[in-house]
Amino acid sequence: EKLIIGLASEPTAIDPHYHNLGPNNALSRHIFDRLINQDEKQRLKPGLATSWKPIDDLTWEFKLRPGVKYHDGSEFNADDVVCSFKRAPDVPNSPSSFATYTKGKTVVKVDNLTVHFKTAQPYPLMGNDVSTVPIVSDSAGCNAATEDYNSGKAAIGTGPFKFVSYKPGESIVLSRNDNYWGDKPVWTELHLRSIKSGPSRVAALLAGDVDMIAGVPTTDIETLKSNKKLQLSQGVSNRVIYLHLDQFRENSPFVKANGGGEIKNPLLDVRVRKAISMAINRDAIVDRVMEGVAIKAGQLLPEGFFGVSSKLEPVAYDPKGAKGLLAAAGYPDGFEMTIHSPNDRYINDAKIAEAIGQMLTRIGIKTAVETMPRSVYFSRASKGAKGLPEFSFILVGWGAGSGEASSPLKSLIHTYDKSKGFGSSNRGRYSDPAVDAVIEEALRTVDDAKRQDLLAKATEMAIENVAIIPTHFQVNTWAAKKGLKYIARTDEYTLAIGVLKE
Amino acid sequence: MTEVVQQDLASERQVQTIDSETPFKRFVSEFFDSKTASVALFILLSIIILAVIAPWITPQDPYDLAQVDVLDGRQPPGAEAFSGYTMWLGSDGAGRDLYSGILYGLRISLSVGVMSGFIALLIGMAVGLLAAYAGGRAENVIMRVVDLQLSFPAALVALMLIAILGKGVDKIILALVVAQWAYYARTVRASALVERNKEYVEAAACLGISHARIIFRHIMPNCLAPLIVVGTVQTAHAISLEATLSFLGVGMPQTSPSLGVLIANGFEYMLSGRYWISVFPGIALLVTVVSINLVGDHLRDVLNPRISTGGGKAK
Amino acid sequence: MPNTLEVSGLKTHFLMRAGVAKAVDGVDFSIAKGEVMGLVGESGSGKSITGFSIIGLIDPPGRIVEGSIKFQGEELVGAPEERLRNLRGNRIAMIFQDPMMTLNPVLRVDTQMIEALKAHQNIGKKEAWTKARDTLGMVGIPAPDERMRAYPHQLSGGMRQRVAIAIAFLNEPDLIIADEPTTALDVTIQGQIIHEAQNLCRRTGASLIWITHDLAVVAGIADHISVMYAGKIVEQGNIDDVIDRPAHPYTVGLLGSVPSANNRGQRLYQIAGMTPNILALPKGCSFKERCDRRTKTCEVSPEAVERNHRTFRCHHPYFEEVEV
Amino acid sequence: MSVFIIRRLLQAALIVFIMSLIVFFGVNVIGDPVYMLVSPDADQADIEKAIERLGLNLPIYEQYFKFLNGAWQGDLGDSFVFGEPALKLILHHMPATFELAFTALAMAIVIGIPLGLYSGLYPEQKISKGIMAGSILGFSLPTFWVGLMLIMLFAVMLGWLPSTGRGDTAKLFGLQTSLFTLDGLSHVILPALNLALLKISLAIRLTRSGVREAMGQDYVKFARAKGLNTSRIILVHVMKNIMIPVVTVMGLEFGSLVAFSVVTESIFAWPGMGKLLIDAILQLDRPIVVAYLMIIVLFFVVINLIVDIIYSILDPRVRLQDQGA
Amino acid sequence: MSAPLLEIRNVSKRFVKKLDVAGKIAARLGANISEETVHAVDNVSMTINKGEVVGLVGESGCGKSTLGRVVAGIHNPTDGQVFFEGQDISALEGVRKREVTLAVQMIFQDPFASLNQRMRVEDIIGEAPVYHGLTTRSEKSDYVDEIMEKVGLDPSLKKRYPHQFSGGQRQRIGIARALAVKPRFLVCDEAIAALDVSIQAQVINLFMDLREEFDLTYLFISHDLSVVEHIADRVLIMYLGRVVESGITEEIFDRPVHPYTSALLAEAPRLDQRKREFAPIKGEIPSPLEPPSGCHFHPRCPHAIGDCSRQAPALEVVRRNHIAACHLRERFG
Ligand SMILES: Nc1ncnc2c1ncn2[C@@H]1O[C@H](COP(=O)(O)OP(=O)(O)OP(=O)(O)O)[C@@H](O)[C@H]1O
Ligand SMILES: Nc1ncnc2c1ncn2[C@@H]1O[C@H](COP(=O)(O)OP(=O)(O)OP(=O)(O)O)[C@@H](O)[C@H]1O
Ligand SMILES: [Mg+2]
Ligand SMILES: [Mg+2]
Repeated sequence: EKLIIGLASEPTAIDPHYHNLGPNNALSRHIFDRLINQDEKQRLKPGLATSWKPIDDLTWEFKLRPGVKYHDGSEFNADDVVCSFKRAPDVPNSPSSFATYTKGKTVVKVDNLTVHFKTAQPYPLMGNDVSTVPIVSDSAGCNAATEDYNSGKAAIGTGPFKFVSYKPGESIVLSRNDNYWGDKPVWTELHLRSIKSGPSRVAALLAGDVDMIAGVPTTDIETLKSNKKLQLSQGVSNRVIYLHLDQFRENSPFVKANGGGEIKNPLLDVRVRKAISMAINRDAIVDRVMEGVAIKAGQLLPEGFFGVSSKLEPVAYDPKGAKGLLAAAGYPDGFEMTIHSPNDRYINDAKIAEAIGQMLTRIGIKTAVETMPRSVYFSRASKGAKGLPEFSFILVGWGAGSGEASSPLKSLIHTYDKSKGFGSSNRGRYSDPAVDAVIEEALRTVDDAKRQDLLAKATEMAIENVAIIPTHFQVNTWAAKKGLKYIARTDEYTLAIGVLKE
Repeated sequence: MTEVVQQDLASERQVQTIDSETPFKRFVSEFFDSKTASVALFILLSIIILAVIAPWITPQDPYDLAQVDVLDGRQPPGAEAFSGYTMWLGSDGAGRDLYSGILYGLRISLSVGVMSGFIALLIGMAVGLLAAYAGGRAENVIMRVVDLQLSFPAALVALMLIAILGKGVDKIILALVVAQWAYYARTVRASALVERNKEYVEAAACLGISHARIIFRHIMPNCLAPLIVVGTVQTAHAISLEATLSFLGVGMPQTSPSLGVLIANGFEYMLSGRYWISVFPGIALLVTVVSINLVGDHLRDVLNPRISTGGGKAK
Repeated sequence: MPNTLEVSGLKTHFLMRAGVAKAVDGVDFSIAKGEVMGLVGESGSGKSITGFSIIGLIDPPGRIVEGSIKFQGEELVGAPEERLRNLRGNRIAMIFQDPMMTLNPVLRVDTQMIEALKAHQNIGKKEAWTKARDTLGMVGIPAPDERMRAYPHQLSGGMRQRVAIAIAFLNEPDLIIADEPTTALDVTIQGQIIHEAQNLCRRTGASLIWITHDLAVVAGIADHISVMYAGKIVEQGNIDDVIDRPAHPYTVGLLGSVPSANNRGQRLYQIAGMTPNILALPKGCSFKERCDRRTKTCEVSPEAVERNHRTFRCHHPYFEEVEV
Repeated sequence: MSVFIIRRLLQAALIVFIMSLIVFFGVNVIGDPVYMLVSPDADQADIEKAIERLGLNLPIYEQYFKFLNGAWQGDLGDSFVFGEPALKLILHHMPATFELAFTALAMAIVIGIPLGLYSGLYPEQKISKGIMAGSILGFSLPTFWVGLMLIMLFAVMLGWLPSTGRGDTAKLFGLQTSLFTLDGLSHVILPALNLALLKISLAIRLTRSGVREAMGQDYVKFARAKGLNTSRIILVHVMKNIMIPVVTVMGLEFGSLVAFSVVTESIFAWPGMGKLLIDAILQLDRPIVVAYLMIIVLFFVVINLIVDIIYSILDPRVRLQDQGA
Repeated sequence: MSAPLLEIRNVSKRFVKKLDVAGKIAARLGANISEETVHAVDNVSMTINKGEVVGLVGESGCGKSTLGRVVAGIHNPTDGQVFFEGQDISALEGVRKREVTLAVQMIFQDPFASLNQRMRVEDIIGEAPVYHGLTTRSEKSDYVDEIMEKVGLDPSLKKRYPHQFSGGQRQRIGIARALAVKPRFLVCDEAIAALDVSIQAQVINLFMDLREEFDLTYLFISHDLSVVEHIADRVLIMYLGRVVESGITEEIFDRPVHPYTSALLAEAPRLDQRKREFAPIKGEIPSPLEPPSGCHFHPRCPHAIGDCSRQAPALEVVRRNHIAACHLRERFG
């Protein structure tokens, strides 16, 4: 049976190690397996490994699944794992490698069905990291170039689908792997088409050209819901949309006194940050801008994820209180500020920025809104003219790829530290040694319960200090023909295995 | 070209009417001969006036974030806003009153179109006149540059430029100027070449009049007619182009939307039944562009029936 | 046998926004077989429109409003278009002024000739080609085979006009209307063209209307002359009569205006004023404002009078004084 | 002729060189692609490695020289995003765009010329006025807006034609084209129509003004004086003259069709060069942008050349021969 | 003897169409292309005395206008010199240069193209005098009135634009424009060719009147022999860039020597010749790009002998006030 899916973004290669990017990772999950799979809630489930456990402080042992066959008939074994972990971080020309997950780990083959992962320090997130690296075949894939994958020559995995054809920009055709070791997919033939323009994607579904689409624009959800021929699936994602504030410059480039003069950066004052958070009407954002399809955020990950604090609630909308705080901080008449935001990255990103601009202007912080394509935005936001983040107040999002709270804590909250690789996306340069210490301790703690507490504690401390201002969690929507049901995933991936017939 | 000139002679020789009107009066009376063009001009003028007085006739300043409330968002036509006024054309996703938004958007769209057209016209005219008058190597170099520019579609040039320059009215205008000046230059050069070879230029030279004066006082006024036509068409084109760029996400900023941005934003709502967000600005754009084109079309007939042929390889 | 052409009371008007342009306003003349008539007049006097009226090529806003044109006894005014088309280029042919413009620039000479033959004769392509080539030879074009394959722009002005003449003569018409065919050419070429046209007319017995503003040219070739002014023929008659003993003050003026050896260094006779605007002609005689013989009677439009072998429209003709 | 070709080639070389300079440095100004390409999980060291891998750590002029060196050997660099040679990617997307542009051009000619002819011959008729009004609309409507309307009407509401994408392709002369399969044709109609709209208007206007001018020419009058019937006058005398501007202008417009397909392709999810370009611009995939522009320049030069040659064939007055004025 | 008002010595004017880079490359690669040179005027000398009217006659393209432009200073000669009152004009500077520029004015053929459509008559006529300080801005109006009256135009029409005038009136405006800078020498390039017969007479008369009133000298270019015969004191006949015959008018018209002159005279239609047989000379004027060798006229000449195709005849005196360039001048002279 044939299934045609309209994707919102286009995979850029068949090579699973080439570009560590959402759409590519989603695609590679069809053809390739990982040692550990993430389920729809990003919980770790056995994949090509049947079990994994730390055998000492520095070694994890993985038992491999016996009897798994590649699409070309060859057998899966420990050699494939070793060579895959060698290839993944080092594909030529790759703009975004898997080194993030493989570094610091040595993979040792013990026997045909056992491998050891060794690290220099205790490493609790071994499972999460390993779950991101696709396994390719030693014989067909490890020495192949990206082009060989795209042409199909090397596109040989153990996954539920087999490669049929790839026309860049147009479509990817896969067929069912009838020898799959796990649950076999319902679909014998799978077409993945990318239709970037939201309305066009919806139109394609309405016209019956595709069976299912990902990334339903929020504006259309209401109408599609009332359409009898369609069925929607929704689920909260691991992505939090938040505001980063300049907390390291005495004079912030985009914060000005009323009338445009220089002032000492008010964002350094925690009362001002709190006021901003209180001025944001999260309900309005969710209801009006997101058309109800989002969840108010009070911390880094939505409920149910590992490392989430049960104590934190979204900050309540309180413009009066906000004004009071501003006055207390010495800004009774507010100041001027620019919010920068991408306009093609997150769901309704520019509109949210505009709404926030409106809300802040109302409590006296006259906020200009500047949106730009992500191509311009990210390099300026991360590294402006002087190698420092250029903006003062930005809207960004963070999806926790590992599915637990250390990911945002380490990248967004921890002090920017190039040598240790911490705070790489800390574009406000928030820095609190106390929080840093808790995060680092969590990252050394292999015990799950203890780690959960440490992560929650770090989150609470950061939110208390208004290191960042979370606004909401994205909710993703898929729409399909009646009779099809998609199991919504927190990682935002669109996977054909998740499409079920009712 | 010479044929055209000969024809001019032939046709003019027959019109031996000695009327006492000035060329301008004659032009005006001929222009208003066409009902469609008169109506179009009337509409266009009304649009311009509305755009100019927008701040005094709109309930909201859609560019002032303090006046725009997301809670007013996506209201259908006729709904009442929180601040009490009626949004006759509804509101967009950010809570902008569309009536106000359209009039303000018109201001931007028109000024982008007119400004870019005007600057491009000035540049193009100077370059074209210079090329035609100087001749020889200078002309060759200039015209190669013009060719280079023309060999790229305006849309592509503008797209690339804005990607490089970033957003903002000034940048859009700059991009549109770069995309358009060559059209003017070519037009001016073509007519200046014809004019330069006319005997009145020789007469002026014979009378010892300086080159600059010959170029600007004698040749230039005679090249204006086709320029005006190209100017109207290009202005309409610039307005459309700005809308298209906005659609592609590289146009005007989100918070000071031009018509194009309004349409592009509303575009997302097309399938959701909230037609007004995109349709009303769309109609405004359409009416503006159509009436400019109608006026330009008729100007073409009145000012110079022959440049419309696009003769030879002209576009 | 009827005259080849009899035109009487012909009025061709252009109805325009600014008024009615009476381009041709009551023209009568006739041409016998083999006769050459010169039609002279200044620019805008209606010569060309007379020619186009005869051949039936008046386009809106112009219209023949009155009068009759009898070609070999057949009435052409009001005749069905198909009939006119049959006559055009077949029995009546026309040659235009500007040889640059009359030939289609993108079609080869042979195409343009053969189509003229095929439009009127059931004739094979080969035969048509041969005939076309022979006709080219007849108008004095050297190496006609080669010229057949040429495009108009590859020919000089004189050559082009010869081709146009050849096309006009292809179907051996009975009447040829030549509308200033030599005005744009040099004297030596003009001589050549007149020479060819004269020869061919004589050979085929065709009648010829030669339209020009150059009296000297008409003097050289015509049997008859008609002088047009503001849409009317003000004087017509035998060539010698009219040129040697003009009756109408306008004719007198025209003849006096021509510079020549006889009046070297002297002031020329000059007609006062300028050629009139046919949209705003004065009442009565349209020449009266430029005429130094005008009297009260000129307020009434003069009828055509026939006297002394000629017809004229004037209340005060010159020859009366001379003769009386 | 040879002068002509040489002149064009010289021009092309110059333009390509200048373009490469502008684009190379221009794109560099926009921003650093790495920050958009890297996974958010990447830390500072990973980012630096990626920069190095893409060769972006070198000073920009060195990058440019490297690029020139490669370009000289036909290597325009590898796409940052796709990791494959930019040239290969563009060539891969080219047939789709060309087939779209061709279809649009054909539509413009097949629809535009007859309509223009009619309205030029009978300018006073109601139908002609309607045609002219339509052509003004065609000029004025923004392409993207029309595109969505077409989808709404023909795909969503009527369900007659598919909304997006390219249909089945078949091989012809070694090229994949969708013009010879039923499914492919049904896919190409809407986007091509969308793209053609402007050009139809243009064809109408060109033809009309050409007809109007030609009809007033002496050679038409002379043709009538020869006693030719109306159809021959129109089809041979008038049409042949009009074809000169129409064909040349339409030929040149083919270039702008290709360029304008950017908009249409993104609406109809048409897998062509335009979409590739706009994505590349949005992702700062500099090798693709540079390669695209260079190929387009080349393509324009070729089109210009072809148009000139056609022009000289159609109009015997223009000769591209080396000798003679 | 005082110097003639104007003298030109061995003046040549060539128009060269140069090859561009592409052309040069193609030529290198063996394409059959080269620069094209038009010898528009080829080694012409003449003198014009004060008060004289010199007629210049020849067929289209023979270089009449080019010569006229050289004289008027619009073109610089490729070779040779132009003297005004004995001074080489190329060597003049400053005030004197302007004086000479203004002293030689030109009247053009086309009464439409020669007037700037966008200027009022007043400005057309008054621009140069104001520009050169011959009058002031405030007195311009009177100045223009005066000149308009001189050329027979109603000064009350001075606010009008050229298109509101008839051809003859326009030509008068052109003449007024030239007269406004008080010239002493007028080059009239086919100045009456585009006018109707009755208007031609008016303008010719005007020229003759002005000549007397302002003591003007004319170079009168025309292809119409009867006009030249009527107005000129001396005549130059040109053929393909060269002067083939020149002399006082009666001489040339009554006793032409050069076969080309004879042919021209024979072809010119005259009122007193009725129903004549035209027996034209054969052929057409050759392309100035590749003029025939020797005597340019030899391919069309009914009397051509062997020498004619080999050697260009020089201008030699035939009689007093009459020179011709023909190998056979003895026979015809
Ligand atoms: N299509 C037309 N529309 C309006 N008026 C016209 C038209 N054609 C000719 N006329 C008018 O008819 C009059 C006679 O024109 P016609 O062409 O017959 O003059 P002509 O004697 O041939 O002049 P010429 O010597 O310039 O050729 C002119 O005054 C002209 O203005
Ligand atoms: N600016 C120019 N560039 C190139 N060639 C020119 C130029 N001006 C004139 N010529 C050429 O010089 C030759 C003489 O031209 P000129 O205008 O002097 O002839 P003419 O005798 O005035 O002809 P006509 O009687 O047609 O006015 C012609 O062959 C012409 O093509
Ligand atoms: Mg006529
Ligand atoms: Mg001349």
